[in-house]
Amino acid sequence: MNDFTSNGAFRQGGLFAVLLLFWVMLNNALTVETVVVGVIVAAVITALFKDGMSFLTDARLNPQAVLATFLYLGYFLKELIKANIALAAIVLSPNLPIKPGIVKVRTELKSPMGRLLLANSITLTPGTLTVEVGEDCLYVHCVMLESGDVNEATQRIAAGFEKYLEVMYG
Amino acid sequence: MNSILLIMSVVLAVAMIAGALMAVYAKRSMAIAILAAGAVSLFASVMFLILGAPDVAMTEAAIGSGLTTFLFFFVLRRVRGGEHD
Amino acid sequence: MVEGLLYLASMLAGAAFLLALYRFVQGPNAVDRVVAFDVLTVISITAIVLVALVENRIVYLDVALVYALLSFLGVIVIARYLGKET
Amino acid sequence: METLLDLIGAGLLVLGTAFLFLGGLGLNRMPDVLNRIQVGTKATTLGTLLTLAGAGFLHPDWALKLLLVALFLLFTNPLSAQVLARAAHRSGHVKLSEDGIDHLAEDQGDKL
Repeated sequence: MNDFTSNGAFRQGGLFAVLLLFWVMLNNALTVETVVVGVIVAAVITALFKDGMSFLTDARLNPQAVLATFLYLGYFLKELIKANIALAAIVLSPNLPIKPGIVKVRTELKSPMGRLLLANSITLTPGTLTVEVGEDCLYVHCVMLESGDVNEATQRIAAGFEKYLEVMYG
Repeated sequence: MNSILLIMSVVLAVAMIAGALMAVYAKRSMAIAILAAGAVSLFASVMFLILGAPDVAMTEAAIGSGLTTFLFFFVLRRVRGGEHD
Repeated sequence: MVEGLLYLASMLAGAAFLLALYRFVQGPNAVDRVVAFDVLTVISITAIVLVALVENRIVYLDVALVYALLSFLGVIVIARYLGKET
Repeated sequence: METLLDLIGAGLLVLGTAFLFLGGLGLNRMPDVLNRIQVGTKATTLGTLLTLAGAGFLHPDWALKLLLVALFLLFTNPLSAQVLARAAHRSGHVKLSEDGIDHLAEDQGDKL
């Protein structure tokens, strides 16, 4: 699978598709002239940049990965809304129940894009914020931190996202 | 509908005056003064938008906030000295 | 009804803007001010969307896009500068 | 039917700006830098996303461009929060409470 996604034609095709999609969204119209101009400009840019886009070339392209992407998006939006309700409760309560601390979270993700997405997701989920990215771990700031146990924190913070990102990027 | 734009422009005017005062009176750190100057031009671009000039707003955001802030920070990193934070 | 709700939304956004502005002026150290600046720019994007709704012109959304890009780059530059210090 | 969509859109607008207001309030109530970054980035991300969704309900023909702005915000907002948090920690502005746990400072102490 990786042989296929890392060859040049796939990379350039991905870049071309992303550029064309961006152009159409920027114009907010799907007319003939928009698409023609977009195809020409996107082809020129694709010819100039041979390497393509990294976040497409790292991704796997099998049915499980596509399914995992959608499940990941749903889970992410659910967590984002949960995070905001929790934060609203903290902000509105009169005596501010917080106990901040920075905890280490281990991750097995290898590809840079997968780790970027994991760090971004942790930043937007309940009471956690990625501070620094190490070699095999992330340092996460928590609003409410009861114990400094690394394994327990890994289970609680990262496991939900890692399950999907594992399938998407490996 | 016009009262919405009026409220927004009043809030923006307050923000612009506060940002400009901060840019002038930030004695401790040069970075804060540059940041405040960038903030003033960002608010100014929203103000231009309210006044009905999207092209001017885009130019203001690009030149006033983007280019000037980058240039100032580039120069600040080169110069160093005369600053105590 | 819709107009009233739009009015309420712009009032709330203005209040949020003023609160963030207070933190921007007051902030004890530089990082606090940069955080407040980030929040101010995101609220400004919301304000641009509200202006576009009131004036009923889609061109205004381009400004929101440029704004988001530039404020992001500005915050990155400032944060790198502050991180290099000390 | 048209008015129902408009009402949903306006409701989402009010909800989104209410989250923005909470973000501004939290920015003033939280005691230290990292907590402020947390409140700032989360509340403003969801608030702006809800506002953009509300605008999409009010004007369905703007949907593509609004989606572009939303995608852009969703990618850039947590990134700038992360860079800011790292800068705050490196420049020594972070002071946790007495019994606070800080693995990052411990690990950096080992390296030095």
